[in-house]
Order: sequence, then structure tokens, then C-alpha cells
Amino acid sequence: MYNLLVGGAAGQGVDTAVNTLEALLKAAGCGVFTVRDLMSRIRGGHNFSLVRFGEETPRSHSERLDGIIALNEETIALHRDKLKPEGFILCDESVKTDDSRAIPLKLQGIAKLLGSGRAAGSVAVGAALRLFSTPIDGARRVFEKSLKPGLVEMNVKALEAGYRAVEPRFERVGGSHAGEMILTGNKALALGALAAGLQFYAAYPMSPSTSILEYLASVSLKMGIAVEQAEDEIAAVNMAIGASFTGARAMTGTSGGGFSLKVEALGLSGMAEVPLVLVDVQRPGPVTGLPTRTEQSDLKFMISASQGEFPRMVIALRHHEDAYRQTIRAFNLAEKYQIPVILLSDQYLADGTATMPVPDPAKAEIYAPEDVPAEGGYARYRFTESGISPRKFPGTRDGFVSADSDEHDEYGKIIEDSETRIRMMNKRMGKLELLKRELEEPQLLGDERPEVLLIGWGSLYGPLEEAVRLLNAEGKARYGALVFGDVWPLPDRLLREKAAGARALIHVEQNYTGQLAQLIREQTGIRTDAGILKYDGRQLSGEEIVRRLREEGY
Amino acid sequence: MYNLLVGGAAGQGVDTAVNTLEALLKAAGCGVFTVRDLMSRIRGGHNFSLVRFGEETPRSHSERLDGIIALNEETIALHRDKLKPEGFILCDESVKTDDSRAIPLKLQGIAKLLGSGRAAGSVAVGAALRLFSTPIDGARRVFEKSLKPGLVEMNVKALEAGYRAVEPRFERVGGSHAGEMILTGNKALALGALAAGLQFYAAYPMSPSTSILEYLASVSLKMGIAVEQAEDEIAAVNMAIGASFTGARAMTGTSGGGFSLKVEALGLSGMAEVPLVLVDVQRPGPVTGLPTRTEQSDLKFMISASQGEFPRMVIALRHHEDAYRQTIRAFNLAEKYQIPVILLSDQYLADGTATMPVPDPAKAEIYAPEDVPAEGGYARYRFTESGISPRKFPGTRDGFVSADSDEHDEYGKIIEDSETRIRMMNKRMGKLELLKRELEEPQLLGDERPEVLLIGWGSLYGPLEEAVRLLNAEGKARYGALVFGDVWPLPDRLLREKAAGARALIHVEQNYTGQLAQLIREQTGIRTDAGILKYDGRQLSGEEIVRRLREEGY
Amino acid sequence: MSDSRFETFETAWCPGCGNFNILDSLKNALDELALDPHDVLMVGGIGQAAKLPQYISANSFSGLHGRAVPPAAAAKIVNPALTVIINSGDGDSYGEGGNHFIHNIRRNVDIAHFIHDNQVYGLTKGQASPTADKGSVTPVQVEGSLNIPFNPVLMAIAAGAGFVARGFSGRPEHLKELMKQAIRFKGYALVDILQPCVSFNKVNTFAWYSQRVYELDKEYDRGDRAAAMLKSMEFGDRIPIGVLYQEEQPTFHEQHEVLKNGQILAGRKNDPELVRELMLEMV
Amino acid sequence: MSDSRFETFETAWCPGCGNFNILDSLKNALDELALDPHDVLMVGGIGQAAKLPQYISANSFSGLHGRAVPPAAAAKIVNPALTVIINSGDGDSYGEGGNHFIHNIRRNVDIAHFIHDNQVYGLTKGQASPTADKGSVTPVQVEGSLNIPFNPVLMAIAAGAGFVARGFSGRPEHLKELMKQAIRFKGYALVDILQPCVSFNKVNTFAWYSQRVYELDKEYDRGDRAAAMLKSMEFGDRIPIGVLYQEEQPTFHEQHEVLKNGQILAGRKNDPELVRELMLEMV
Ligand SMILES: Cc1ncc(C[n+]2csc(CCOP(=O)(O)OP(=O)(O)O)c2C)c(N)n1
Ligand SMILES: Cc1ncc(C[n+]2csc(CCOP(=O)(O)OP(=O)(O)O)c2C)c(N)n1
Ligand code: SF4
Ligand code: SF4
Ligand SMILES: [Mg+2]
Ligand SMILES: [Mg+2]
Repeated sequence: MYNLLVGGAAGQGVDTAVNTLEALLKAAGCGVFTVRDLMSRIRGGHNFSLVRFGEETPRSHSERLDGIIALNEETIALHRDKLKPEGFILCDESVKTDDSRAIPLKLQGIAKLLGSGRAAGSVAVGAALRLFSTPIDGARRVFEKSLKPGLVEMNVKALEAGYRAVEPRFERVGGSHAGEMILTGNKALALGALAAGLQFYAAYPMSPSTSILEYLASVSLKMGIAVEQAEDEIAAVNMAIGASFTGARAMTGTSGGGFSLKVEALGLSGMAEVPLVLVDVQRPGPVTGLPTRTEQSDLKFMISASQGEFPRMVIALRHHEDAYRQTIRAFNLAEKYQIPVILLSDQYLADGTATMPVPDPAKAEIYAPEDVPAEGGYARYRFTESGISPRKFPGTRDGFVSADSDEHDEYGKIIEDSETRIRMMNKRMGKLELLKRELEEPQLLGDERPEVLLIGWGSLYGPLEEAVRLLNAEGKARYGALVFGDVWPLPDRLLREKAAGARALIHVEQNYTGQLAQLIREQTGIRTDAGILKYDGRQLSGEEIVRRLREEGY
Repeated sequence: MYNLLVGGAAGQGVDTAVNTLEALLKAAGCGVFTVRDLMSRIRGGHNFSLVRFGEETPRSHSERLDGIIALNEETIALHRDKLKPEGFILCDESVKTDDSRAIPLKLQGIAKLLGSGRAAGSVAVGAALRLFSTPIDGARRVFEKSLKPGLVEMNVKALEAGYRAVEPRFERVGGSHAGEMILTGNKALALGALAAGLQFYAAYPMSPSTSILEYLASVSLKMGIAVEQAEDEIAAVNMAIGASFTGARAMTGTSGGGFSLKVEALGLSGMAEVPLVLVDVQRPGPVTGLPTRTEQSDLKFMISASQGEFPRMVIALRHHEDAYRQTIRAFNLAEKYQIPVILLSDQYLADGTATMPVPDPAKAEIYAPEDVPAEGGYARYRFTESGISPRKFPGTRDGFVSADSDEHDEYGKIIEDSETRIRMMNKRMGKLELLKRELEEPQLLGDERPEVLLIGWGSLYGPLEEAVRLLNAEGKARYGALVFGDVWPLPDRLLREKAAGARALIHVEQNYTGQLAQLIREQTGIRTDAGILKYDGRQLSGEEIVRRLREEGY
Repeated sequence: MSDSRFETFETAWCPGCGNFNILDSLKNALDELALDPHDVLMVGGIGQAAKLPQYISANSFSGLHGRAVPPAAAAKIVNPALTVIINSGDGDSYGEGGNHFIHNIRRNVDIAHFIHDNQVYGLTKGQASPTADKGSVTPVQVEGSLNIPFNPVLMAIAAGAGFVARGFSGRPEHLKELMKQAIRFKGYALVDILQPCVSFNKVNTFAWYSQRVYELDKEYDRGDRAAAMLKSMEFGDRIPIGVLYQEEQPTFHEQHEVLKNGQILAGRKNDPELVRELMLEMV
Repeated sequence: MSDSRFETFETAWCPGCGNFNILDSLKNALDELALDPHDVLMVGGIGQAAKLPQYISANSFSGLHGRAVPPAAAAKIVNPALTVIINSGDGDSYGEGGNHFIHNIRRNVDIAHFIHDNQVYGLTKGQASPTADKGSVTPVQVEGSLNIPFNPVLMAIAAGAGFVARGFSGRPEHLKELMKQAIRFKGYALVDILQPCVSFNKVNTFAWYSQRVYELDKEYDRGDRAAAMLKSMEFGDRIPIGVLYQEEQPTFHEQHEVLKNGQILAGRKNDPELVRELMLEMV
């Protein structure tokens, strides 16, 4: 596996260069994984991406760089300390650096000769690929997909010029990923939603969730669905509830601040028993925080948001394939139990790209309730043996369909009596018990019988996978990691089992307070022995987990 | 202690009758406690109040009635089963009932003779007071305070007529409460706020919090403060924050639904370090739920509301005196630590009235920070040894004052670097540790070394006090109750101590999931053995707690 | 009307409340439009007015305070075969829900929005609503409301609404006709309904309104936006009722590339082949 | 101006952005008004425009997206000695913050509200804002925006604002004068500022606006509300800039029984004797 950093100012073409790189690496068979480190601004500042590639698709970034593509001087200054001794720095010849690893090229010169300095990135990408002994055959096709027709030829030439400018240095890696997709976590989630039958998406722009809205909008005409930018997040969630009530599979997405505004309507979905999928793409808080960076600090908020008590499910997304699969599952669980299901993602996963096999959307199982005939007049909130009231939609001739935010009777009419209240509460809360049968245990990574058990959730999957691999390779002890996807209700079978056998339990989280560890203590009584926490908006790498574990003495 | 129920349709004068009763009982020296059972409508339906009085001020209602004032027939049907065998039912002679305890009177007849059927309630009140051997000397003064001048005479006469219509039946009770206040929990809270220096209150009407807004508005001119009805709850909380930032002690209040809308700004208070007191008067959820009834189901919501992590404090109000005292404390803690402090009340306390000694507002301690000179230019978010940055207000000549919802540096300017982020997070979260030194342990009721320890919070104080009294009177075991006021951060010294000595721990809560019990498990690892829960919108009485404890076998 | 297809139920309103006539007018309007109750979706927020959807036999959505419009618009978006009608209060629609009011006018989904305008928050016992007159004294506005009253019809026209009317609960026949027109109108249609609250508004009573309202006559040109704005500013000794402004403009559905051909999203599934094509674009 | 009392700082805006001129105009306006920076409170929400308060040496409050107005109004309420100015975006002020926009006009607290109107959500990379033209194509409005554009000046006049102006970032001197008038105006004052976003709005550019804007001249009667509404509807080939409407009306403070005498609530304590009196009323 190799690690390449591409850095420059916002607007300098870091993204274009990375896209080209990714596409050509994939075309050469590599599994690719990229994380994006962005500043909250449109131009200027310093942005960089870490592109990692190898035979298998990596699931996390690494701190040890094999190469740097520096579109400006700052990039070298900021990142050279992570470059391996044998690594390289591709930069324009004008850049002043005393680093012996630098390979100054006429990036600008070549690009300008070809017509525009904007092609400089392509020159660098060509050179980098040559250094990694990777062919660039598919270049034209790649540019045809990503660029305006007029720019294709120039960039192909720039890429080729870069390719010719250096000699191969690293052994070629590759695999069988050429036929896979390459996509961000947000797109994987969006595809899952479409496969699950999404008909209505409403949202208000907010980093890092906006690309779900934008992607769905861009395909809405093809798919024949409605994608609506709402006037605010409150409208977005209430629209999604209205759409779902009327019979369309509906979703709404945002980040923490927008979710805060959806809290009341979250309860409406629970009370009115209207299925709803909500996405929270986490970023560092509180409030505006660090808008374009990553964190896992909304867990407890998701579990207890909104006044009163009602059943809900919270699923943390671990990686790209998980995002696709869990989104489909979220729609089915929301519909089956008529509850809100929250998908908890974060910037690391949402903006990060990875290669991933093309799933078969026709095989996506779509929950379809039996059409129960209305006995004696349809009652939306009928007390049934199963605990679930059959759903119908406005327009049915079987009766009238209602939704009510007040406490209500079976027909959805306001009540205040104690008996009906208790029955309705029991009916709703009973669904939490039913949900428990649907829970997926966390994924166990590393050793089957770990002595040291790491516990994490969501997008730390990749870094934890890497960490236990590195740790077990050392062979000093048996390390394992449990990475939770379902976080509420909390599955506890595997945790109890593995915790019982481990000598140390360590939670690893991207937050200050160790929220999963707290939840585990509340739900199971199990205490962790130490925690590795990070809350500066940058994701832990596998290497950092290992390092800090050592510091903690495990 | 006696228990009297006054019932009728909304708009029939239940409230007026109760106010008169309360005032005259207090004038006679009684301690009085009234709970209100209201329907969410303006006219019609069935409303009733339970008036309890005795030598000491009761802190909870009782289910065993000594008398009923029935302003309509329905009242008898609904409540007669709770009437003691020796109890009475005062009703109009037109009411048909076969209950031998009924004392039919010409309530309407006398009232109409005096000028208006609306005085019927006063006739009944007069009769009831006579039955309890309570004098009615202060009647005129009472009516002069509560009625339009034209109605005073009529009601005095009505009361006297009722008084003459029956003979004393119960032994007089009384005490030394004549000089005390009688007020609702919401008013006690509002007085606390005023004593603490409240200058700005913004809110949007919502039951059962509206009377805070209305009371403060009614005294705003006298006090010279600003009370603003905002266009929505989001505006209310953001106005309160703006006012506090500018240097006024500020508060905002609502119920759960409104709080849901304030969640984002709660985080702003935490991030921008702007002191804020927020009131959540709980009612049964989810969402609209049962708008005029009671519940304790927002606890976990309050503790984890808003994205990201920041310090906050949550204080549950237990009774009227507590409401006054804790509100003052909330303002001081909010200001000292520059954090949001949430006061968690509920309908039972908010709408319930009680007698309470007049506190001395001049003795209310008001936290006043030292005026630290700005060294080298004022920095709002200065890193200091104490962990607290000196506050100044816009307009100071010492420098510029800023507030920022983005992560920021000492001067409040947006930053994105890792180092500053970490220092700022540590600075803010460090305040949670400082807060722990301020915590008040829960109040221990009953036995000092309980074998069976009940655990509750907030307004269950009264019912729990009654329950342990009843239980200990039986003498079968030693019972105690710990009633939490400070719930976040959670004080745990007394709990650990008493839990260690008890053979059984039982949580008693007005919710479905046992939220305090969960929190205790999360924070201390201590598990309860059973729970007594109620979520039908009606408060547990001491008697019901005892009964259900027996059912659970304790 | 004895052969009505719509039943109404017992309410929790105060005797004498202006809401009763509104319910009657609505029932009659729906009958005269010969709508099948099963195709009608009544939407409300929270408040006295917002309880109306609970009191008539049709589908109903009783959501959150201030949030009646977004679910109503979405319901219509996913199933245009439904007749979607909102009945809600002035506090709900213009106060808490003000942002949705403005922006759904801009969205122009084909729904009818009937606002029971009693100038108070009825259910919470009488505080000033946005339409309260300056100086109104309430338990919160103890010295009288200071705010410039919200003029819903003027605001709606300014925001671009295509159908803007004012009705009066004391003129139920006239109101019924307005409701019919609003329901028939293609696009967002607003009827602000003057509704006396007998419990909390002792100023703007039936009598007060009856002395002031007058019906716009045939001469009035409802197509002139500038004139309509002027007319909308008339609110005092004389208060015009009727359709203040009407001008068809493309609805949300008519302009929407997906929906313009009558696509019904409710109950629909996606074609996996199309999803596969999207995936292949990422290869 | 070299002897300015206001410093400005390095920004995170794109080179060529319309925001720079706005910052300059503001700085010059504040200087010419001879304000002490310590008495100025700059308030913003979240967005590119909303970063402005961070870029000038004054007190600043950078709150939540869409929520600039409520804290600004409250700050002025509790300390009327401050000059309170909001700089924020069109998405922030009219989209997320639409309800506060409407209702704070009604409240008429003496603050100035400067809205950088670039017709897009800049910071989130170019989606349509409420003021976007019909048909604007963006990453979300892929088939072009369907919504009726929000007309801020018309809406403000309809809502009852006493000072409503439109400026253009490409006419900084003119803009500066508008800002000065707005700040001096007693009551809520709105200046909607046409602000080209060079990164995301490729239609409404400096050139596009320069060809269209014209300054209202002396003849124009800014006191005629009906005419002002008509004028506000002019937005196309010709776009008027200047003060569209101005009419003093009682401010919040002037009407408020507590505040009208200059009461400053900031830093104030309550008299315990008064609290005691309230308590005794309950005895
Ligand atoms: C989020 C939220 N805030 C406040 C309330 C309390 N509330 C219920 S009804 C109402 C006002 C209703 O006024 P309006 O919409 O004018 O209806 P009316 O009762 O006058 O018909 C309020 C403020 C609520 N239910 N939810
Ligand atoms: C509650 C919330 N929703 C969404 C966002 C994301 N957001 C940040 S800035 C912005 C739009 C800014 O647009 P505008 O106000 O027009 O300012 P501009 O950047 O164009 O100057 C949005 C949607 C947020 N920060 N908070
Ligand atoms: S309070 Fe007013 S609006 Fe509500 S039902 Fe009674 S009269 Fe009607
Ligand atoms: S994105 Fe647009 S508004 Fe924002 S700084 Fe760049 S040019 Fe200006
Ligand atoms: Mg109303
Ligand atoms: Mg903008």
C-alpha cells in the first residue's frame, strides 16, 4: 500500500488532481481510499487529500507518506515531516526547498505551454503515477468524464508530459478493482437510499451533508424522484414526514446544527408513527465548530433528542459498503416499525472516497408489509397483537388515515384519559423490544479471543482495523476490536462475550467524553479501562491508535 | 391534614373557588398545597383541583379525600370512589346522586338570589370551610384582591350563606402559615429569577411554562425589566443569549417542544460561553403529548441536547422553596462558569400552589466576578489559570468583546488549527470538573440508614416524602429516599454511601424508561433493583408509591 | 345539507367561538365541490384552529405547532391526486410558522391554506398573535402590544401568492364561496379568516367585525397586483373581504421536471436498473 | 482613510468577491459617523457575508446560521448606547432566518441590517438562496430554481419597515451613504446589498449589475409607501438602488414603558425591596 498526499490552496485544483489520480489508480486495478482535509473557505487556505492505494481497498489513511504532490510551497512545509526517507515531493521548479526528496518539475511551464496553468496538476499526477509504475492508459476516458470537452486534450498531454518526466521508482501495486465504483461515503449512502426506494428527499445545505442533497438532485430526473431544498431544516424534516405519511419513502439529511433544528420533528415521527430516515453527518461541535472537519460527538444527542420517550434506532456508518447496506436497512426498519431511524455518519466517511464493488440493486430487499384489510373501519393506530398498526395512506377507500402529535386513540383523535395514554405508550415503546430482535452485533476485527479489546464505532472502523493488524503483527498480545454499527438500541451479546475474555477494554472515539463507553456502561454495566480520544477534527489513524495504546501501556 | 377536591367543567369557576379556599385556609394558619388537573381546552371538559391543608405545608397530594366540592354531576361520578366513608360531597341540590355522603345545597339558588349564578362556587367554599371548622374572617380582603370591586360584596355574602348552611364536622387544623405566601411553582421560580437580578426574559407561550412569561410580564414595569414574547422559541433563546452577552441577566423558558427548538442555541451558550438560564417545564411527550399534564421524561434529553460537547448544568426543581432557591443558584452558576444552566420543572410543580415563608430577597447572594483588568488587550476567551476567562461587555473601553459559534482563538476569531481547538475544548470541558465542586447532594428523606432506598428527582420530592413517612410509620423496615435536585453533573457521594447500606434500591420516576436510574448506572455503575414508573400524565401520590412498592414486594 | 359526504364531530371549542362557522363553511364547500372525503387531506398545526382537521371526516395530519405547511406541501408533492387543505391558527401560521408561510408561497404547491385569524393565541389563553392590533392588552402584552401588526394578505401578495383572500367567520356563505375558489385554484391559495375568539379577544368581536367588513364587489379587479396591495392595507373602519388578488402562475408541479407529467411518488418503487446505471457511472 | 478608528483584518473571502467593497463601505461609513469602535456591536449569522463582523475592529457576535437578528435586537434592547449592526447573507437573513426578518421589522428595534445579497449560499458552495432568479441552475437546482424569487425590499416594506434601501457592492460610495443613513435611522433599517459572488454566481456579476442598476434621484418620494412597493417590484433590466422607503415610526424603545426613559438593563441589578413587595402581594 502506498500513501500519497496532494496539497494546495483551495481553488488550486487539489480536487481535480485527486480525482484523476483515483480514477487512474483504479483503472490500474488498485483499491483506493482518499480522505479530504478541507478548510471552511472557498479559495485560499490549505487543503490536502491523502490518497492511499494497494491491492486491497484501504479503509483508512496513514501518516507515513510515500509521496507528496505539492501544488504550493506551504504543502511541503506542512507535511514533509510525514514523508518517508525514500519518499518524493513533486513540485514546481519555482518552489524553493532544500528537501533532498524534492523532484522539481516544470509543472507550470509544461501546463502553460499546453495552454493553461490549470493543467499543472495533471502534469504532477502523470509524474506521480510513473513513480509508482502505474500505467496511464485510461487517461483520456477519465478526463472525458470529468472535464469539459475543450480541456480534455490539454490535460491528457499534460499527464503524459509528467509521465515522461520521471522514471519509475516504486514497485507497481494493483489488484482487481478496475471494475469497481469509486465514490464518497455520502454517495454510497445516497445510492443505498435509491436502491431502497427513496422517493422524496428534503434538506437544507450544510457541510458535510450537502453532497447527499446535491447528488440526489443531480439524479432526480433520471430516477423520477423529488429532491427539495427546503427553506430551513425544520421545513425539511416536516416535509419528509409529510411525504412519508402520504406513502413515499422519505429521507432528510444534515449535520449536527441542522439536526438540532429537527429534534422536535424527530419526536413527531416517533409519536405519529411515521417512518423516517434521518441522516446526521457529524462534524466537530459545539454549534458551528469546525464545519469541514470530522468528529463523533453526536451519539448521545441522537439517542435522547426530543422531549418525551419514543422508540428510535440509531445506526452508525462504518465504511462505504456499510453506508450503502445500512441505508437500505434503515429504510426497511423505519417502515417495518414505523419509527425514525437515524444514520450517523461523519465527515471522514462522508467526504472520503473509496473503491467498492458494484452491488446489485435488484437484490436489495425492500420490506413490504402485508396489506391487512381494515376490519371494521380503518384505524391508523389500531392495537394489534404484533404491536404494529397496519399502515395505509391517504387516498385509500378503506377509511381515513390520520397522524397526530397529541396523544391519541386508535383513530388518531386527541385523548387525555389515563388508560388510552398508557396503552398507546406501551404500544409505541414496545417497538423498542421488537427492534432488539433486529439488531446486528458489532463487527469483531483482529483476534477472535482478544486479550486487549478495542471498542469503537462508525468510521473508526478503518483506523481500528489497521490498528489491530499492526498490533497483532507485533505478536506481543492478542488484540481485537469491536466496531459498532447499531448503537441504539445497543446490541450487547458479542460485547459481553468478548469483554469477559479480555484483560483490558479500551474505547477509541473521536470525541472528548467517550460517548460510546458511557452508553455501554449505562446499558451493560461494562466499564472500559482506558480511552483513546481525539477531538481536534482530524481522524485517528491506525498508527496513532497503536502509538497511543503503547503510551497507555497496553 | 385534610384533602378536598374541587371539580367542574373548564370555565365553571373551579379556579376561583380554589383560590378563595386557599386564601382563607392560609388566613386561618393552614399550610396549603394544591395540585391542578386540567384539560387542554378553554371551556368544558373536566378540571379538578386537589386542595390539601394542615398544620405543615403538604408537599404532595393525597388520593384519600375528606370532601368534594362538585360544581357539576360528573365530578361526583369521577371522584366519589376516593372519598373516605366519613367524607362529604357538596353539590347543588339539583344534582342527582344516591351517595349518602352528599350534602345538597342551594348553591345556584343562593347565588342567583345574590345576583349571579357565578357565585355558586363561593357558597360551596363557605360551606366547606365551615365543615372543616375554619373561620372565614378574611373573606372580604381575599375577594378584594381577586375580584372586580362590583363582585366582592356578592361573593362575601355567598360565602357567608354557605358557611351558615352547614355545621362543623371536622376538627380544625391550623398552623402558623397565615403570614406566608401562597404561590405556584412557576411563580416561585420567577421570584427567584427576579431576586437573582433577572433583567431580560424572552419566551414563546407554551403550557405549562406560560405563566412564568405572564407573571414576569405583569411585574416588568414595576421591576423595570424587559419581558419579550418572541416570534418563536428559536428567537426567544437567541434573544436571551444576545441580552446576556451584552450584560443583562437573562432567562428563557418553555416546555419540551419549545426546548427542542432551542437545542441549537443551547450549544451556542456553551460554545460562546454566554451565561444562560433555560427553563424546561416538562409535560408528557412525545411532541404535543398531553399538553396540560405532568411527566418527567426530558431528563436525558436535557443532558445531551445539541451537537458536540460542552459543559452545562441541569437542576431539577423539587418543590416551591427549592424552585426559588435553585433559580437564584442557577443564575449564579451560569454566570460564574459562563455556561447554560437548565432548570427542569414539571406541570405538577409549575401549576401547583403551596404556602411558603417569605424569603428575604436582600439575602439572595448574587455572584459578582472580580473585575480583572485586561492585561495586554482584552481577550474574551483568554486562557487563564482558573479556567475561566474574565467577562466584559460590549461598550467597555478595555477592548473588544466577541462571541463566536465557530471554534475560535482567545480573541474570538475563527480558527481551524488542531492546537487551538484542543486547548479551547479543554478549557470549556474543564469547567465540568469545576462544576463538580459546586454540586449539591440529593436530599435524604426518611431513615438515615435505609434498608430500602427510594431514588427520585424533581417534583416527586413531595410524594416520596409522604411515601417514606407512611412506610416508616408501619415500622416493617427502614425506608429512605434520595431526591435529586442537581442531576447533571450527577453528585454521587451520598448515593454511594446510602446505596452501600441498603438492601434494595428502587427508582421512582414519572416516565417510562427510568431515566434517572439509567443515568445513575452510567455515572456510578449502581443498579437499581426495581422501578416504580408512571407515565399517564398524573403524578404518583405517596400512597400509590407505597401500594406499588408493596406489589413489588419491598 | 343532509346528504353530506362529510361528517363533523364534537369539538373542544368554546360555545360561541368563531371556529364553528368555519367548520360549517368548509364542510359545505367540500360538499359543493363534490369531493370524496377519502381524497381530502386536512392538515393542521397546533392550536384551537388547528384542531379542525380532527373534527371532520377526512384524512388528517395534526403535526407540530407552526409546521402545518411543510408536510401539507410534501403530501401534495408526492400525491397530487389528493386535495390538501390546511386549517390552522394565526399564531401557528404567521408566528411560529412564518418562515414556511413565506417560502411556501414561493414554492407554489397547489394547496389551500385557511387561517383562523383571531389575533390571539387561543389555546395558550390569549397572548397577542402576530396579527394583534397595536395596543392590544393581554396577559403578556400588559402595556399593550408594541409590534406593528402583521398584515397577512399584504405579505402574501408581496411574497408572490397567486390567490389571496380574506373571509369572515360571521359571513359563512361568503366564506364557503371563498373556500371553494381557493380549493379550486391551481397553486398556493390563502384565505385569512377573521375569527372572533369569544374567550380571549374582547375587542375584535363578531359585532366589531360585522360593523366593518364589506364584500369586494364585481368592479374590483382582482388581477391588479399593485391595486391589491393597496386594498390589502385597508384594515380599520372598513375591512374588505373577498378575493383580494388572483393571478394564475405556474405551479410547483407544472414546472417540476419529474412531476409535471402526473408522476405519483406515493407507493412507488425505484427501478433497480436505473440505480445500477448510476452505479456504473461511478466505475 | 488613514486615520480610521476601525481596523480591518485579513479575510477568507475569494479574490474579487463583492464582499470586500461592502467591508470598505462599512468601515468608511462608521468612520464618517465618528463612531467609537467600542460602542459598535457587529452581529452576524453564519456564511461568507456573516464573517464580516470578524474582519473589523469592533465588538462582535457571530452566532448561529439564520439567527443574527434576535441577539442583535436583544443586545440593543438591553444596552441602547450601543450601535448595533448586522452584516449577514441572504440565505442567512431571508432563508433560515426568514421568520426573524419579518417579525423584527414588526418589533422595530433600532438596529441596522445589512444583507449581502449574492443570490446563492456562498459558504456551502453555491445553492440557490431565496433571492435566486427563477431558472437559476445550481448544484441542487439542477433544472433551474422553480421558486418565485424572494423580494426583500418589497417584503420589508409590506412588513412595515421604516427604512428600506438597496445598495450595490459595485457602488461603494453610494453604499456607504446608504449605510450611514441606515445606521442613523431610528428603528429597524434594512439595506439589501447586491453582492456579486465570483465563485458561484456566474450570472449576476459586477458587469450584469452595473448595466442595470440606477440610483434613485432626488425626485423620488421615499415617503410614499404604495409607490415604494411598486418601485420595489422593479428588478430586471433596470434595478433601482437607494432608499426605497423611509418613514419614521415609534421604535421599540420609544414605546416600551420600561425602556423609553433610557433604562440600560446591562449590568443592572434588581432592588430587593421591590422583589419583597411582589412577595408580599402573595401573602
Ligand atoms: C413548539 C411549540 N411551541 C408552543 C406551543 C404552544 N402552543 C400551542 S397552541 C399555541 C398558539 C395557538 O395560537 P393560534 O395558532 O393562533 O391558534 P388558536 O388557538 O388561536 O386558534 C401555542 C403557542 C406548542 N404546542 N409547540
Ligand atoms: C443550522 C445551520 N444550517 C445550515 C448551515 C450551513 N450553512 C452555513 S453558511 C450557509 C449559507 C450561507 O448563505 P448566505 O447566508 O447567503 O451567505 P453567503 O455565504 O452567501 O455570504 C449554510 C446553509 C449552518 N451552519 N447551520
Ligand atoms: S379560546 Fe377562543 S378560539 Fe379557542 S375555542 Fe375558545 S373562543 Fe374559540
Ligand atoms: S464564495 Fe462567493 S460570496 Fe463567498 S467569498 Fe467567494 S466570491 Fe465571495
Ligand atoms: Mg389564533
Ligand atoms: Mg448568500
